[in-house]
Amino acid sequence: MSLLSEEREIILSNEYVDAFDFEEVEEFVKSASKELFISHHFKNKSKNKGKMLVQPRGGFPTYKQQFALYEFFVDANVDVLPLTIDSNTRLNDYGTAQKMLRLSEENDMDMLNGYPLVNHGYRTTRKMITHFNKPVSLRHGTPDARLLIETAIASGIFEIEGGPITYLLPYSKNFPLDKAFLYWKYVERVCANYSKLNQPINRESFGPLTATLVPPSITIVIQLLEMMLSLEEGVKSFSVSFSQQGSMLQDIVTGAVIKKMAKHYAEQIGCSDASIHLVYHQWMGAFPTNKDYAEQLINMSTVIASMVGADKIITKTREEATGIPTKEANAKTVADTQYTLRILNGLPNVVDEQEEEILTQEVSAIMEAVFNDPADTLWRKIFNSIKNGIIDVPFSPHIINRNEMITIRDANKNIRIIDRGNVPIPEHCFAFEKSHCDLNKDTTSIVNDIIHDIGIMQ
Amino acid sequence: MSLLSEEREIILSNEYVDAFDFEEVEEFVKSASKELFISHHFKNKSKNKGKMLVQPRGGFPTYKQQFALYEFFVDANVDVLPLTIDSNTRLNDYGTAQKMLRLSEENDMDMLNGYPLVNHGYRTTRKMITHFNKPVSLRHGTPDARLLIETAIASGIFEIEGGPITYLLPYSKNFPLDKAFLYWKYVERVCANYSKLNQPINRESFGPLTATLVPPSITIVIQLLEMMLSLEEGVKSFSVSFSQQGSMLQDIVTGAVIKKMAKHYAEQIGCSDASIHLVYHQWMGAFPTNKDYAEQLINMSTVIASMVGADKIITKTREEATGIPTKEANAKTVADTQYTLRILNGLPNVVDEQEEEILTQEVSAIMEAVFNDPADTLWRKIFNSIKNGIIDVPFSPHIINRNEMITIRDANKNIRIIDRGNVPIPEHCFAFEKSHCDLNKDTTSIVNDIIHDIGIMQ
Amino acid sequence: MKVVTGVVGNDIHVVANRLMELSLHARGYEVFNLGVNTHLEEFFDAVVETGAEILLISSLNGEAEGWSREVRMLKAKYKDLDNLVMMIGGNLTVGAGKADEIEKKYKKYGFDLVCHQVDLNTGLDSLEAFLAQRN
Amino acid sequence: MKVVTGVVGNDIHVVANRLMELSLHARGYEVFNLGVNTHLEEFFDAVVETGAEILLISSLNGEAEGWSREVRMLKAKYKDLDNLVMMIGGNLTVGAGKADEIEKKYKKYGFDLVCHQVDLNTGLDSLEAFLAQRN
Ligand code: B12
Ligand code: B12
Repeated sequence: MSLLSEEREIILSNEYVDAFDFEEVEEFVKSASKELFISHHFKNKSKNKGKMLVQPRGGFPTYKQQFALYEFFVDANVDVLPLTIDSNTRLNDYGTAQKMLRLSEENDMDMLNGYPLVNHGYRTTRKMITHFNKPVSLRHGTPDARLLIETAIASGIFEIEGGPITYLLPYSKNFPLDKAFLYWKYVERVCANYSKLNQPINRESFGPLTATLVPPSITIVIQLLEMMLSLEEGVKSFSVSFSQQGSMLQDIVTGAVIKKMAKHYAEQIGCSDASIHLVYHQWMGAFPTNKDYAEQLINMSTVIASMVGADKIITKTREEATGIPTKEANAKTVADTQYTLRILNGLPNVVDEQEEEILTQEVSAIMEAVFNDPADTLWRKIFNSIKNGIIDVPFSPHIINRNEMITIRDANKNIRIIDRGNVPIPEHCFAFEKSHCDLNKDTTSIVNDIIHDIGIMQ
Repeated sequence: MSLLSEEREIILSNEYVDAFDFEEVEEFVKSASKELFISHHFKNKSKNKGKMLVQPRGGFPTYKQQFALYEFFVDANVDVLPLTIDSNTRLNDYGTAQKMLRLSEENDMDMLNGYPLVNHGYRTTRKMITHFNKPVSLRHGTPDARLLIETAIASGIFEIEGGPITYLLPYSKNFPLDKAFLYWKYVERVCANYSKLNQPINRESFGPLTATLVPPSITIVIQLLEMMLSLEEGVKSFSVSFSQQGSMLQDIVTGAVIKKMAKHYAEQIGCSDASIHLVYHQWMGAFPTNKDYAEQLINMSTVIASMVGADKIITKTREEATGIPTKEANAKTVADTQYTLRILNGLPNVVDEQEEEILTQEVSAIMEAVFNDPADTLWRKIFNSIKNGIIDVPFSPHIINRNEMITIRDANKNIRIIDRGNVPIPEHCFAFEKSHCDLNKDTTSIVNDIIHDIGIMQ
Repeated sequence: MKVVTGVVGNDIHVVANRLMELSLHARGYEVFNLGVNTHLEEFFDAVVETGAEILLISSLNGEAEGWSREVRMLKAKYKDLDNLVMMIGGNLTVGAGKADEIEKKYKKYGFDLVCHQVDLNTGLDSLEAFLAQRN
Repeated sequence: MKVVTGVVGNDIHVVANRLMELSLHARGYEVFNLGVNTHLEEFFDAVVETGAEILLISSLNGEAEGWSREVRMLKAKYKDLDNLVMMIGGNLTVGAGKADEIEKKYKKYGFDLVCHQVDLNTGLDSLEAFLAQRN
C-alpha cells in the first residue's frame, strides 16, 4: 500500500486522530471474521436464494449509546448494522464534533446527530464491531471521507457507503467537486487494497440523492458512474441503490433498468468479475408526522422492495419526521420488516416494457453525453457534465449543480421531467414524459403541485 | 310484498321481536338518504374511478358501545360502517342473547361477541344508523337470517352479507343445509323487493369461508353460485368476495378470474343489468399475537387488495388474535388503511395467464358438474353437489361437508390441491397443482406442513 | 388414558379442535372428540359414557365465560366425577383480559387447568405435568 | 419589509429553504436568502448589510441547539440590532422534544418567535401576527 502512503501521512496529521498502526490494521483485516463482510453475506444470499438483508439506520454520539443500539438491533434480528456519522464529522469539522461529543457525554443529552467516528478512534470502535460480529455499513455523507474510511476499515467496518457525486450534491453547498473526486479515488483505492486481504470490501453508492423529485434517469446515471469509478480502481463488490420514488411501477422499472445497465457497463470496462448488488431505501423524502402512518409507509416500502427484488433494504422509523429515532423505534422497524419479508409470498414478476425502454434510452443518452465529454479521465468527464448540467439533480443544495431540470408527478405519481434543462433526454422520451402531465397550468399552480408532490406521503 | 306475508307472520311470532309496522318501514326505505345505500356509493365509485371503500368490523353488546364505536369510525374517515352480530343471535338463540345483553348492560362487562340486533329491535337501531348517515353492512353468519334481515332493513341497513352456503359451511355444525337455502331465498326476495323502493339493497357473499387453506377454485365456485341464487330472486347489486390467501399472485389471479366469471354467469342467467362488485378481506386466518406484526400483515393486505383492484376492503385489527378488538384498535386500522390507500400509487397491472387459465378451467368444471346435477332448481343442484362432495370446503365444521379435499401450500405459499376428494378438478389442472408440491413426504410431515401452513402469518 | 374433548357452546371454530385431536392421538390418548358446538351437558354425558378421566374443553369465540358459571352446578348432578381432570383452553374471555385473573376465575368455576391463549402443545405439556404430580 | 433567511450551521436541508423563499416572496417580503450551510456571523452580517428588520433562521438537522447558545453573545457585538425580529424554525432539537420546553429555551437564547416542527405557513402567519401586535 506504499502508493497511498504519502497522502496518508497528510491525512493523519490531524490533532483529533488516532495514531494509526497500519501493520496491525492489515493483520486485523486479514484475520477478520467473514461475518463482518457484507460481501460474504451477499455471496451466500445469491447462492441460496436467500432473503433480502435488512439494515436499519442509526448513530448516537457516545460509545455507550451506540453499543446499546446494536444490542437492540441484534435482538430484533438485524442482518446489517449501521454506523451513521454526525454532520460535523461529515464536514471534517472534528473540533466541533469533539466539543459536542463532550457535551453529550457530560449532559446526558444528544448534541450530535450521529457517531463521531474519528473522535472515538478505531481502537475503541473496533471493540464494539468485533463484539457483535455482524457486518457494519458506514453511512456518512462526507465529501472528503479519506480519514473517516481509514478509521472505519481499521475498526472492522467493511461496507462503505457514498461516492464523490452522491455524497456531495445532496450533502454539501460548496465543497469543491473536483476535490471530492480525488478524495474518493483515494477511498476506492484503500477499499480495493484491503479487499485483497480477505473478503472484498463492499462499496455502496447513495442512490436517494436529495430524495426530492429526482427522476430515475438521473439516479441511475449517477449510480452507474459511481460504480464505474469504483470498479476502475479495483473494487470488486459494489451496490447500486435507489429509494422509493412514490409509484410502485416506477420503482419496479427503475430496479430492472439499473440491474441490467449496471451489468452492461461493468462489462464494458472489463470488470464483469465484480459482483453488483441492488439496495433499496425505504421512502427517504418528507415523512408523515403521524407515527402510525409512518409505519404504514415503511411497511409499504418493504413490499415494494420485494417487488423490486432488492438484495438489501435500508429502513426508516416511525420517528423519521420527529428527530433522531430512539433505539426502540429503530429496532421495532427491523423486527417488523423481517416479519413482513417472512410473510410476503407469491410475488408476481412485473415487467413494463415501454417504461423500461424509455428509461433505458434516457440513461444511455446521458451516459453517452458524459462519455463524449472531451476530458481525459472518467471523473473529469463527469465533473464537466455536472458543471454544464448534463447531469442535474433536483433540489441539490450544491452551487455547482445547475438546478434547471424541473420534475413533477403524473397521475400515478411517477416522477416526470417537464423541463430538461441541459440534460440530454432524447426528444421522444421527453415527449413521452410530458405526455403524462398536465402542462397547461400556470406557473403558480405548477409550483403548488411541486410542493404537493414533495409532501405526497404526509 | 304480499307473497311473503305468510312466512313473515311466522317469523315475527317470536317473544323477543319488535312488533313490525311494515307500512312505516316501507315509507322509511322509500325516503331514506341515498348515503345509506352502499350500492349508491359503488355507482359513484365506478363513475369517478373512485377509491376503494374501507369497511372495518365491529359489534358490541350495548347500544351505547356501538354508538361510541361508530363515532370512532367516523373520526377515522370510514366509508362503510359494520354491524357485527353476536353468535347467539346467529344461531337464533335470542333467549341467551337477551340474558347476556342484560348481564353486559348491568355489569359493565361484555358477555356477547357482537350486537344482538333482534333484541335491540329496529326502532332503536334505526336511530343510530340514520344518525351517522353512512352505509352500514350487516355481518352475521346466520343460516336462518330471515328475522335478522327484516330487522336490519327496517333499521336502515342496506347491505346484507352472507348466503346459504357461505354462512353455513363455516359457521355451523348441523343446521340443515336445505333449510338454509329456503331461508336465504326469503332473504333474497326481501332484499329484491325493498330494492325497488329506492337504491338497490346490496347483497354480499362471504368468500373467506373457513379462512383456512380453502383453494381459490372452491371459493370462486361458491361465490358464483350464491351470486346466481341471489340474482335469480331479483337482487340487482351483488358483491363477490374473498380473503387474502397467503400468496400475492394467487390473490391477483383469483381476483381476475372471479371478476371475469361473475360477469359471465350473470349474463348466462340474463342478469347482466345487475352490478357486481369485488370485496377483499384482509387476512382472515390465524393472526400473529404480536400486535406490531399484526399491523404489518394488515398493511400488506391493503397493498394486495389494491393490486387485486377490489371495490371494498374489509379490515382486521392488531388485536385480532387477542379477542374482540377495542374501538380504538378498530378505528386505528381504518385510519391506517385510508392512509395506505392514499399513498399507494403506480400499481402495476399483473397478469398470469397460465394460472388464470388453470383456475378458470377448475371453476368451469365444478360449475358444470353442479349444473349437471339432475335436480330441478339451482339450489337443489347445489345442495346435492355439497352433499356428494363436488363442492368441498376444507375445515368446515358442518356435518354435511365431505372434508375429503386436502390442500397444502407450495413454495410460493399458493394453496394447492393435493387430494381432490370428489371435487371434479380436471386431470391436467390437478397435475398442475400437484406439480408445485413435494408429494414424497410421509403423512406425518404432510400433517406438520398443514399445521405450519395454517400458521404462516404467525 | 381416555379424554373427552370438544368446543363448548355455540362456538364453531374447528381448526384448533382438529389439531387437538391429532395432538392427543400422537401423545397416546384415547380421544372422544365431540367437535364444535357442544353444550355442557353433552360433555358430561360423554365423560360418563366413556369413563374418561380427562375433560378437555376448548372455547374460541368468547362464550366460555357464560357457560362456565354453570359448571359446578351441573357437575354436581352427575355422580363419580370427583376425580375428573377438568381443563379449558382457547380464548377464555371476550376482548382482552389478564391471563392470571382469568385463570383465577376459571379455577373458581371448577377447572383444574386453565390455558388462556396458550399454545395447544404447551397446554398439553402442562396437563401431563399435572397428571404426573397428582399420582 | 426586508427579511434575511437561511439554514444555520452545517445543515444542508435545502427543500424547506426553497419553499420558504417562495412563501416569503408570495407574502410580499423582500427576501435575502443565504441558503443552507450558513453560519451565525453570516446571518448577522447580512442583516446589517441589507438593513433587514427580520431574521428568519431554519434548522433541520438538529444543530440549532449548539449554535443558538452563542446568539446573544454574537448579537451583542453588532450595533443597532435591538429591534431585529428574530425567528427560528424547523427541527430544533436532536431526537424528540417537547415543543413548549424547546420554545422556552430558544426564547432564552434570544429568539422572539420559535417554531419547532411548525408548518412554514403557520409559522409565517404567527410572524405576521407578531409584527401587527408590535406596531
Ligand atoms: C379462522 C377464524 C374464524 C373462522 C372459523 C372457521 C372455522 N369453522 O373454524 C370464521 C371466519 C368462520 C370465524 C367466525 C367467527 N369468529 Co372467529 N376467528 C378465526 C381466527 C382468525 C383464527 C382461529 C383459528 O383457526 N386459529 C388457528 C388455530 C389453530 O388456533 P386457535 O383457534 O387460536 O387455537 C389455539 C389455542 O387457542 C389453543 N387452544 C385452543 N383450544 C384449546 C384448548 C386447550 C385445553 C388448550 C391447552 C389449548 C387450546 O390451541 C390452538 C393452537 O395453538 C380467530 C383469531 C385468531 N386467533 O387469529 C378468530 C376469533 C377466534 N373469532 C372470533 C369471533 C368473535 C368469531 C365470530 C363470533 C364472529 C366474528 N367476529 O367473525 C364467528 C363465530 C361464530 C360462532 N358461532 O362461533 C373472535 C373471538 C373473540 C373473543 N374470544 O373474544 C376471534 C379471536 C377474532 C376476534 N378477535 O374477534 N372465525
Ligand atoms: C430529505 C431529507 C434529507 C435529504 C436532504 C436533501 C437536501 N439537500 O435537502 C438528505 C438525504 C441528503 C438528508 C441528509 C441528512 N439528514 Co435529513 N432528512 C430529510 C427528511 C426525510 C425530509 C426533509 C424535507 O425535505 N422535508 C420537506 C420540507 C418541505 O419540510 P421540512 O424540511 O421538514 O421543513 C418544514 C418545517 O420544518 C418548516 N420549517 C423549516 N424551517 C422553518 C423555519 C421557520 C421560521 C418556520 C416557521 C418553519 C420552518 O417548514 C417546512 C414545511 O412545513 C427529514 C425527515 C422528515 N421531515 O421527514 C430528515 C431529517 C431532517 N434529516 C436528519 C438528519 C440527521 C440528516 C443527516 C445528518 C444524516 C441522516 N440522518 O441522514 C444528513 C444531514 C447532513 C447535514 N450536513 O445536514 C434528521 C434531523 C434530526 C434532528 N433534527 O433531530 C431528520 C429529521 C431525519 C431523522 N429523523 O433522523 N436528509
